[in-house]
Amino acid sequence: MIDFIQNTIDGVMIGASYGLLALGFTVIFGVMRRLNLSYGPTIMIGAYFGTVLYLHFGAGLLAVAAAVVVGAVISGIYVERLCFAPMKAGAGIASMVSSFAIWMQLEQAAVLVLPRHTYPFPPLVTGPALEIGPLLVRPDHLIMLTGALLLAAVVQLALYRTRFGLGLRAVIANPIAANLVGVDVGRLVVLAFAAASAIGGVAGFLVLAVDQQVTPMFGMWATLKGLIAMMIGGLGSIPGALLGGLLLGVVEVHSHWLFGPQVRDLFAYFVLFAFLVARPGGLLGRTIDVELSHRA
Amino acid sequence: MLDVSDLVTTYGKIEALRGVSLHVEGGKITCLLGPNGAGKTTLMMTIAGILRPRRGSIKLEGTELVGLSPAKIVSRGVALVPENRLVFPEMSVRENLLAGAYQRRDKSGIAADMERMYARFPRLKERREQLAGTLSGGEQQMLAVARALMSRPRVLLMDEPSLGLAPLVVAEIFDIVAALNRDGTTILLVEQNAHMALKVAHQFFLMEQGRVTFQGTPGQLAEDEVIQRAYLGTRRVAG
Amino acid sequence: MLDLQGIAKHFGGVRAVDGVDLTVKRGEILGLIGPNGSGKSTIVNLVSGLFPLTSGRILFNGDDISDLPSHARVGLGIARTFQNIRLFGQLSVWQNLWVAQNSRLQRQEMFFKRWFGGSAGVQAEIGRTLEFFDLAHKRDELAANLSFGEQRRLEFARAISARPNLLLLDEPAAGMNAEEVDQLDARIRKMRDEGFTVLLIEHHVELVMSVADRIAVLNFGRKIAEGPPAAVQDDAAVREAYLGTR
Amino acid sequence: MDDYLVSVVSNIGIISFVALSAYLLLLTGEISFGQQAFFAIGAYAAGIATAMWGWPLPLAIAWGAAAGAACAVTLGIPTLRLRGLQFAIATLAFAEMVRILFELWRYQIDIDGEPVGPNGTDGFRNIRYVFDHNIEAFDFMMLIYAVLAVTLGSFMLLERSRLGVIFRMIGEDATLASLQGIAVARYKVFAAGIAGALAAVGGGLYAHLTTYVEPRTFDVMLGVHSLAYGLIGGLGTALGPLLGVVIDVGLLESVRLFAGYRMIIFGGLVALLLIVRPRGLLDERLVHGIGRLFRNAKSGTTRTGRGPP
Repeated sequence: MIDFIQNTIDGVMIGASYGLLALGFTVIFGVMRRLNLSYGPTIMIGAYFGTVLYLHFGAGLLAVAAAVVVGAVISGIYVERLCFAPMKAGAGIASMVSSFAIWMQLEQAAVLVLPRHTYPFPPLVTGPALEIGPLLVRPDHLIMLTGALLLAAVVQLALYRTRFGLGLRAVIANPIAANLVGVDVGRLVVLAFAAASAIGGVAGFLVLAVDQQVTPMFGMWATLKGLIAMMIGGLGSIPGALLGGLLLGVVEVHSHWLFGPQVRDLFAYFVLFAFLVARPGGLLGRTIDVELSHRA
Repeated sequence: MLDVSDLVTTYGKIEALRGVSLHVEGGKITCLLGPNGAGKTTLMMTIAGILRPRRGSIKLEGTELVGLSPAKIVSRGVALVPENRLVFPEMSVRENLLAGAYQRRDKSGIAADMERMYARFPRLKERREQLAGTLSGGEQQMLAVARALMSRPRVLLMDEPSLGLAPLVVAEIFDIVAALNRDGTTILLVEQNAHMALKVAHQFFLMEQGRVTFQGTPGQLAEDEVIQRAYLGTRRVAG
Repeated sequence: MLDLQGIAKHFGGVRAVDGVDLTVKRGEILGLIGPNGSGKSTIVNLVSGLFPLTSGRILFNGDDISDLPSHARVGLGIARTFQNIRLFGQLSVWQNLWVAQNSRLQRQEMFFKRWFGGSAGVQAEIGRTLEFFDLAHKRDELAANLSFGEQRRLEFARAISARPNLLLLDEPAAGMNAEEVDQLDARIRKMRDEGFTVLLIEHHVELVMSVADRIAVLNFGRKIAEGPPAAVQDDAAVREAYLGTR
Repeated sequence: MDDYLVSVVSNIGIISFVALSAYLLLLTGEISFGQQAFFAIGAYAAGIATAMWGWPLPLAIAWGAAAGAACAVTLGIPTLRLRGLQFAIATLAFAEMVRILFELWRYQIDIDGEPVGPNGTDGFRNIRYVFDHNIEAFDFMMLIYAVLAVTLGSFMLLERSRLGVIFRMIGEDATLASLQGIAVARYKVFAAGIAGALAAVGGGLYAHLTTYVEPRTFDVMLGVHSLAYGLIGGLGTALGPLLGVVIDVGLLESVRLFAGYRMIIFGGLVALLLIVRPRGLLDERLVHGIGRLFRNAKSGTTRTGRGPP
């Protein structure tokens, strides 16, 4: 029983980071209705910005965090300009494949800058786990969870309480109507991309500072985890993204504990598959028409 | 006020507007009648900047609007109440109105205008925190009008405000149109409901297959004649 | 031939079609008119099976087809065109017709002929259809490359290729100029002479008045009048529908 | 030909099968991130057949293809009603499950004192059919290309046939296709089955080319690449995905100049290409235009309109 509670707690902690990744995905997806495969790799580029500062210039934790976010935003905008902005309506699949090509590009760029497979990343906090009765909670996990909840709250507030959020929701609801009330849709899409990358940057920083190491594979990992969490939680729903992440985390930790790492991943994909077949809209989302088909 | 001259807009392969010219007088209600597919909605979307014309010009008090983004056109003072209303269904009534004022930065002015809208549309006030998608058709139409007014337009374009509404609600909408005009708003109105439209309009245009085929004042043609020309065909069948 | 019995379609709270009875007799051209939003296109979508009915029944030659999927209705001989042209733009004119042309002739074809190019009979029939619609010279062109008028004709030709018992035309004159409308008028008349049954939805009232045997008028999802063109034209309720309420 | 060239050319041939498999689904309007699963199934099934059951190679490949098709149809029935992104992610989840199951799967028998068969993450080693039968690398390459040629020929026939036209119709507008009397769902499952078989044939050949397979070879990267090949090379003809593979694996692999920068250049080029040609190099319009040139050259300027295009 204690194990079960402990695992659930750990799952929630890890799930928080998945939820964060899904949050950024959801923002891009909601606005564009297109899939950005290089979402993870742009975060990875941000992480490499931070790692270079840390390794070569001895930057502190905050400076590294800022560098990760800035790097993710810059590469995120690069992806938007190259893979999304120039694509006509109906070319959603070209955007997706193009974002995949840029993924390959970003991964190789990272390897050129730092050629070894792994590099150390500065730890969030060092120190023993907190003991709460019979349960153990890692302090960095706690920070990650707090960060995820805070950031989700900030995103939710920004969407529902600011002019930017108002415009964004207008675009999500109906781009033409948004145009008609005076929203500059093109500009807003770039801003949304930048915001999503910033969210991803924070998520990436927290995850890496807990893992204390960075590899070029982080890009693929982030894309996959974010995508799975988003699909489980429901397309286009902010609370759904977070919930999907948490569910994924809990499922993973429990199945890892019971059956080992390989079966953990098997379970994660099975949950995803089962959700897609039985409830394509995910936990909280609805079935949204995604512009991936290639009608001319 | 608003001068459209020789406007040509193509929609894919369809030439939807084949050289449309018309003049909307300031402070008046101008009405556009014609069968489906005549190009009325295309004209409205072109004026609002959603569609780009092949050629021709649209001038608002002498300033060219062609080539401006829809957002710029809104800030110049042209607002469109689109066909089928297109309210933001997942936003509250209040948020829809706020979105209407998206180009404006004067917080106190926006707040004052919100109150004015609530005064004019009491039912919107009652439902201010309700999601727009849950409103009835008539309420959504009022919201769409109010949302457009929030940008303080000099010219209000309305595309078929009576579409799909029950007769009583249609009468209500037209009362609003007339009232807005009395307060000094210039209105260009596209309508199917010719009777209502001719009752409020100061001048009207008939459109057919992308062209203006008639223009005049409501007294000029008998109502029956308008209907005959616009919808039932001029060629009388035998028998 | 086609019997609509109290059919209704509600979208959320909107009653697009609200209890309509309508019969299309074999060999006639029935015109369906009415103000914008009165439910005409919805009826075509219901008959061709794109939406499920909210209530009512659709009988075709006496059989209830209300629950058949759309491809099965095509098999029974119901073909249609679209208000906004829908073609397979990346396929050639010929290919657009070939698959649509799935009727009697092809069912008799041998496997190889059926799947590779069709027999001489099928080829000849497609050729005749193309001639009739003045498209023979565009046979190998991609549909997307055709002009607007040609695309409208191709859509019409494709519907005819299925040799339908019932043809649903959804605003075939939309976007056409006067000359093209006259040609369309002549084609529809010719088809009646060949024995096609047609349900014609059209805003171009001159066209409807000219070709239809009978006309039904819809307003707010309900049928408000039905009869020969001249009677409908003079019907007070019809004028009122177009005029709107006082 | 030197050994390196033979191996690169053989690889191009094998990857082409997965690319064609993804392309076939693209034709019907479906985006699959999971064709690598059938590649894996084909590789394991054919490998087991020759190395453990002693079957001859052609029979083993056919058996692998059948297994791939059966799995693809089984997957297709629940998933093909999903739309766009949901279908794509469902196939991805399926493929990853298949990969992990192969990582967990152990099925070994003793042959000449050595254990042979799938061994979890260590993979399946000693698929020695090619060695045992003294088949030269060059000859095996020719075998790959013979099978590929037959496949391509079938694709060419398909493109001209009613079935190919139906596939493209479904891909362009499934609703409209159903209004031509086409039972869309059935054709989609059928296409998924053929696509599964195709990928599995590639997998069977791959297992015998490399003599061993590891589950991690069949990860998402392979799936997304296979999808991208069709879009890069063009969706107008089955030569499109092949061109995509040749450009990626062939050209960039062999030009050593790009070492270290290959993906930077390739990725950028692909992104730019897709802006200009969102349906790839050999898209429908280009293919149609070329086809017309040929027809005109053959029949002169006055065509009478006989025979299929």
